Amino acid sequence: MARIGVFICHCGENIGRTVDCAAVSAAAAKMPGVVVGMDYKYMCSDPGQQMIRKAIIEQKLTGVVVGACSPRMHERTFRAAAAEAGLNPYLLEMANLREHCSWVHSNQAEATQKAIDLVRVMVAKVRRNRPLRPIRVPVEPTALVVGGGIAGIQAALDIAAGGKKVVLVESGPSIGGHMARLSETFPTLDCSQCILTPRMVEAASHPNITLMTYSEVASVEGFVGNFTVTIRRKARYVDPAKCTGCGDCFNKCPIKKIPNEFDAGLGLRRAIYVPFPQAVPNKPVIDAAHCTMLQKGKCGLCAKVCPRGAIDYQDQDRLEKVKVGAVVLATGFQLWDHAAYGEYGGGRLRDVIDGFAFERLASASGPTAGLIKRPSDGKEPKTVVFLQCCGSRDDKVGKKYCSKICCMYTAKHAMLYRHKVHDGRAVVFYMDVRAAGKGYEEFVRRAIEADGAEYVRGRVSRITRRRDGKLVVLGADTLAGRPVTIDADLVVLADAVVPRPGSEKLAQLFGVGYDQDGFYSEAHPKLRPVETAAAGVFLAGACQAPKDIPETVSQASAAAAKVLGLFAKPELEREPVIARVNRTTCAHCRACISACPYGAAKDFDIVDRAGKVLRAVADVNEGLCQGCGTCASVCRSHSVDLDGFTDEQIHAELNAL
Amino acid sequence: MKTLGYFPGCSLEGGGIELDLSVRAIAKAAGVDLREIEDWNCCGASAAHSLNHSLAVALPYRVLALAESQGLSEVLAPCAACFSRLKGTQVRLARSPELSQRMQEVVQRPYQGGVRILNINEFMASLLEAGLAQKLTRPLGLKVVAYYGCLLSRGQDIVTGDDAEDPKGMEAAIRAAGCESLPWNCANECCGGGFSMSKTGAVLDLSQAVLDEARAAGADAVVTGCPMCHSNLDMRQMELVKRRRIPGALPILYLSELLGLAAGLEPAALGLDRHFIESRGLVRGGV
Amino acid sequence: MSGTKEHALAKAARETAGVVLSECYQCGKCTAGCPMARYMDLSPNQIMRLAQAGDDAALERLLGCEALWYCVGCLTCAQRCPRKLDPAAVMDLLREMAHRRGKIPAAARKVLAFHKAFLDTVEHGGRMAEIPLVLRYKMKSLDLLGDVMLGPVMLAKRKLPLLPHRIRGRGEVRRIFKKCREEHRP
Amino acid sequence: MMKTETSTAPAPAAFEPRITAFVCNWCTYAGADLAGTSRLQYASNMRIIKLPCTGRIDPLFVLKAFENGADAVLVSGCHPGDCHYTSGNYHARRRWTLFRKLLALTGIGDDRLFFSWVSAAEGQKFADLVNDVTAKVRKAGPFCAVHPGRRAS
Amino acid sequence: MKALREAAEKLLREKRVSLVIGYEDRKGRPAFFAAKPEDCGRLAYDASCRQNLAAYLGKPEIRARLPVAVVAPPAVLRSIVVLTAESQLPPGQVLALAVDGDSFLGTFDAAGVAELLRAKYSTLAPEPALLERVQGLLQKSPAERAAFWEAEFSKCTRCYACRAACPGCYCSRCIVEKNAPQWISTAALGHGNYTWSVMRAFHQSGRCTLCGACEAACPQGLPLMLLNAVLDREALEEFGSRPGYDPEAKPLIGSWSADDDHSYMR
Repeated sequence: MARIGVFICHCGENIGRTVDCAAVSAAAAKMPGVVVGMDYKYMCSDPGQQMIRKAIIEQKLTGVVVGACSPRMHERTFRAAAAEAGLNPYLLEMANLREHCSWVHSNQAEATQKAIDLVRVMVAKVRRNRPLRPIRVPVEPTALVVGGGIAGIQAALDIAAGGKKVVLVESGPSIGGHMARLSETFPTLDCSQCILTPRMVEAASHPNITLMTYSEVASVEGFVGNFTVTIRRKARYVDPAKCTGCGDCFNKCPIKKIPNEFDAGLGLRRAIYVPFPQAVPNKPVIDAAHCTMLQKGKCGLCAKVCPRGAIDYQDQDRLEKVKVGAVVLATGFQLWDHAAYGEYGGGRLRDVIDGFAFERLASASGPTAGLIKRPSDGKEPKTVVFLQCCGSRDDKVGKKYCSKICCMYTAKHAMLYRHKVHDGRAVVFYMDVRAAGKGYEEFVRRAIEADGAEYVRGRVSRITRRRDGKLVVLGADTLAGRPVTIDADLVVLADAVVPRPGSEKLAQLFGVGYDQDGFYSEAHPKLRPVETAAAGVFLAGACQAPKDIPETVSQASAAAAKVLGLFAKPELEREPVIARVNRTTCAHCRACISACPYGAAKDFDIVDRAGKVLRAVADVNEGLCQGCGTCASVCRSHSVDLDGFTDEQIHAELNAL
Repeated sequence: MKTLGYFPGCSLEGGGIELDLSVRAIAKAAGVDLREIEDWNCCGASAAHSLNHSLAVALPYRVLALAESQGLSEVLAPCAACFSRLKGTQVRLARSPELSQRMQEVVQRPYQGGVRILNINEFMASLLEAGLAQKLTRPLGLKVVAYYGCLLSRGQDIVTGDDAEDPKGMEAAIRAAGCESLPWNCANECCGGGFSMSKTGAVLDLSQAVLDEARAAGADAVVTGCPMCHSNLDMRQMELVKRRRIPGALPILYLSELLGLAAGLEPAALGLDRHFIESRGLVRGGV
Repeated sequence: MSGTKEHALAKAARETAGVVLSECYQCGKCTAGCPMARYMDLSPNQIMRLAQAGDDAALERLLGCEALWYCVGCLTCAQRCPRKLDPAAVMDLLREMAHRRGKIPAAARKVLAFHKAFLDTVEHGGRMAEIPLVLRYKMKSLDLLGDVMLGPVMLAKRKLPLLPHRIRGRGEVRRIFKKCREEHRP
Repeated sequence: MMKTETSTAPAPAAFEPRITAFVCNWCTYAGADLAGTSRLQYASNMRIIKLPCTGRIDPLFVLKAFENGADAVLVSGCHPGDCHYTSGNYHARRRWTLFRKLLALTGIGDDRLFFSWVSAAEGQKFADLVNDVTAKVRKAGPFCAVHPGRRAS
Repeated sequence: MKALREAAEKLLREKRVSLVIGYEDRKGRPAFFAAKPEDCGRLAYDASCRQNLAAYLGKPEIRARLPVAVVAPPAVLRSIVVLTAESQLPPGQVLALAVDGDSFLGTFDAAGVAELLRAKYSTLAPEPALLERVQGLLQKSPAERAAFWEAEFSKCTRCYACRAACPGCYCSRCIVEKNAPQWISTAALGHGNYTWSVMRAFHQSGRCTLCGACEAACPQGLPLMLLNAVLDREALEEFGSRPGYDPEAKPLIGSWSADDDHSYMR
């Protein structure tokens, strides 16, 4: 005999303002099987939870429905409370009276009626709930970190320092990421490489870290605690075991005029190359697309000059499987391509560059050795115009969001330029200066007051190149209410921060959600900012949203802490939402086996005592099943059912409507 | 012979008559029968638009309704302003059944939305596709700049199939006429539009900027498809020359004139003799 | 729209110009690209800002400014607005309001005179024709000396028909004018 | 009590459709949560049945909803490529492509049976969807009383 | 006819099968089970044979007597392939005595059946008249369609002859027999009848060979083939599904492609 308790939360005014909570609990009390109906101001508070616990014990409840906020918010809270009172936590369900009702409706009668319906549905469901036990699975205490920028490096170092193994996968030939490309960093103007390169070396030499550069995630199987990840080790054509990094090969390579990606195309590299002098590992790779030996079988010079015989033109991509218990995604960002702005030259004007290009111009190790020279003619620009919000805050052409880092790096650029070109003009077009951060506002003021950057509030409508080589920048000074025209020598666009290409595909491999712009979705915007909806997969850095270095490093350390927390226990518990097969009625049509996304449904032979196969049926592997229920819905005889969302429960819910 | 509806618009009966002459001539050469909408009225231009938004829709509505009732499913509006008004009205009517209903009451004529409006660039491109290219037997060998101005480059859902920031709709026709289209920065800049009389100073400033850039690009002539642009660049250029604000005169041609010349038609038949800035000298062996 | 207050101008802008004023974030790109901005007493972004404010003082400044009359209709602002707004459409709306109110700044009267002369000509004959237009314009603007030489030159260039065309349906056109004017009575 | 103009009670004679929605836990349910946290207002006619994934939804559930008096049914889950379970929504999509044609043949058409992708980020889309579906069903009227798939009242 | 009888007799005589399932040479051409070589003289086949004998292959009584042979016109051949793809026929345990019109085409195992179908029947298409009936119904208003089915389904007596006749209905416990929960009412009334027939048809999507046995078996003459045909057409047009040709085919419901249509999704 069911003895259900229904507890309606007012959530302060949040539910109570629109839903007549007393009426809902009174109506619930009359529903079949319900023995208690109560309402309270804050059900999630300690006294609220105590009400539930008390009722469970005193009324010998066999099931509980809490009508409150979204179960995504507090289901865990209430289930834990139920468990404390001795009720199996899976005998508690929540009716979503806040997000799905009081917050979205304003008519009290309608909202109250809907709330009663939602509660009735859950009462009907919970009457059919069965006690479930969490599934325990062993944890493989090795972490995979995807992305070798500062986020990935920091996460890997912190996990390694915690005594756990890490596999650090980076798609490029070297770790270091974008931070290695920066000249100085705001707001302290530290030399970026000076603070980064020791970390790179440490990551490469740490006994707990296995570095896999020039590698990508190819496929993912398994689940939290037990992922099997296949890594594609891209052909380097240079055997890193033999290579000493002497550099003879790339000094001799005759293919010299390849724009260097690291220098934003401003410098050149060879077909066999290390992307930058401080690269880790400091061992070259061959860019197969440009190598004449690999393309046409002609040349072979690098093999000839290599004193160690490390060059291997027959090298091929290899697949390598790693078993890991947790994953940190740290794939970072790239700059949006401003070619979409036809009015800014559509990417065709050589002296209209992006922020990274300016970083490389300003960097002492860059293609101009730190001298500001414009790309078209190598002359020192005397007027540089910086445009903020280029592609950011513009969902017509670019992105709706604020890219967060541009205000600060633009101020830094203006400052660096004025330090290097004393008679130069730095003009910054901005919409707002967002300098919320320790020492940030002071930094911007310094750029304006001490270094003479000219800040003009307004966007730019058009950039054209005049025949004398000047870039005519048509802007506005909205504070003065007038158009402003500036003849510039160089224009730097603060292009929007966007996720790396391929990040959506990677998210799909790991079952991680992403937003409309392709940034990875955290499990909760406030309370679970480094976790994802996929258990065991964590986020670090700009793959989640635009971030500057301090924020990225903080999140990377947080992700590492999460990983270490997960690894602290030898086993972990999973939600017991899994499918089960009724072997008596299964006709073994194999539709579920075909449908299962996890390979959890498989053939099973029913044998007699002598081991003779009597009949084949389908079966579900508890460890692999993630509980989507696709198998159950393709089963024509309904011989497969899903715990937590059983046929009986759904049937009862529908009948309650 | 293909038949196409024709809306010359008021300018083409007056200051922009060369556009009318040359469009009719080139259509004839290409074997297209232009059927003028009977009893058409003014589209209202920027005046209606400036003072009365209902009128700005109602006047083009009458034209569209007339065209439809006369069985014209496609109508050429060579004047860029007329094109923009007619097509803009068409787009708004298609979007709002409510507006259609209201306009039907105001104008007292039905319109089902079945008229497609072509601008001069689209018209020329279609002629070239239909075989006009073979008839262009006199390559002109000129260096020109293509001047789209505002209404042949911009207007959401009005100018379609071209890039507002880097318009290309005239390029094919200019090449077909044996001319080189030079890159320049003013293809879609404004000449001052309808302020020729009421704010002449602004028109002179803006037109001068366009002419300066055209000259700097090394152009022999500016090619346009808009009678307003033509009038500002051609007629007002006299004043700029007179005041020595520009070093010399630069011929302004309609796109249809350029193609007419390349087809070997008489300059006078195309209206070249009616320009303020002498342009007949552009044709080899011309006057 | 629930929960937000909308003033009368914002409502009108949304309904007749299709512009939700609150969406303007004052980036100034309209001003930056406006070919006429340098002749204006209020820049396009300031017009948008005052329209957002929408109070009596703001309205007073808006309806009395010259800038409204200097929009050339080039569509650049709408083309490039990152919020997909149409500042020119807001100016159209304000201009109609200013016209109805009748207090037009002196510097803008020539523009208004031209528009009126144009529409009078069309209302009269169904089409615009330069000679009647110019005559009407000169009467309205009292700009009697401007461009006096252009007429004869245009005639010489055979650009002006001596007898302007008057369409058969001009009664119909006049009725359209009448109805549209009625709609615009405040 | 916050009152707005939109909250006036419906006229007594107005038909208020009953709409049953089957949504997945990860995308559409979360999208509906986002609509809530964003305080977007929408029609109150829909009742959501939460399932882990659209892949769990058997066509029988839809028929049962109609049988029990729903005037319309909505099925909504993650966008293609976004499924928390990688492909449950793809399975569902194929199923609905066929099933909707079968139902159309029996007189249950596009004004009764709705499908959508609503991601966890699309609170606005969810709210618009509910309003749109409700408006369409309101226009379509009560689910044909003689329809063989409905329980005789 | 003679060739068919001889081939059947040979199979039984050589003990390659324990049973031949065929049609009996008497009025109505009922199913006939020849267990002895001498029974084979009673076998017959012609166009009036409407039953799909593959339906017997799912019955436990027949499965207990494998290997068996079955007289198989093209639709039955396709059913054999469907059952093979769904792991219902143990390899080598079912032979087909393929017939078409009045000719006997030979004895085939499952692989041979698939080959024969590909070679000789790759262009099998639904009868145009059937598609016209579907089209005709679709041209009516939704209310008219509902009324049409209301009238039809009200005749259903829930005898389940449709299920018994269908080779695809081999479940040992049909969904309609599941009672916890009872999704489909077993009372021979409106909504239960509707749900039953609609779900029965849906359960055949991607598997039905349009053999027509269900409709032929219905004592009340319900137009069940309309339901099957609309699904068959959709499955073909949207997913290129042609059931009964590929013995390794994945189930249509239970597989997917990223390119599947979803233009109807909002």
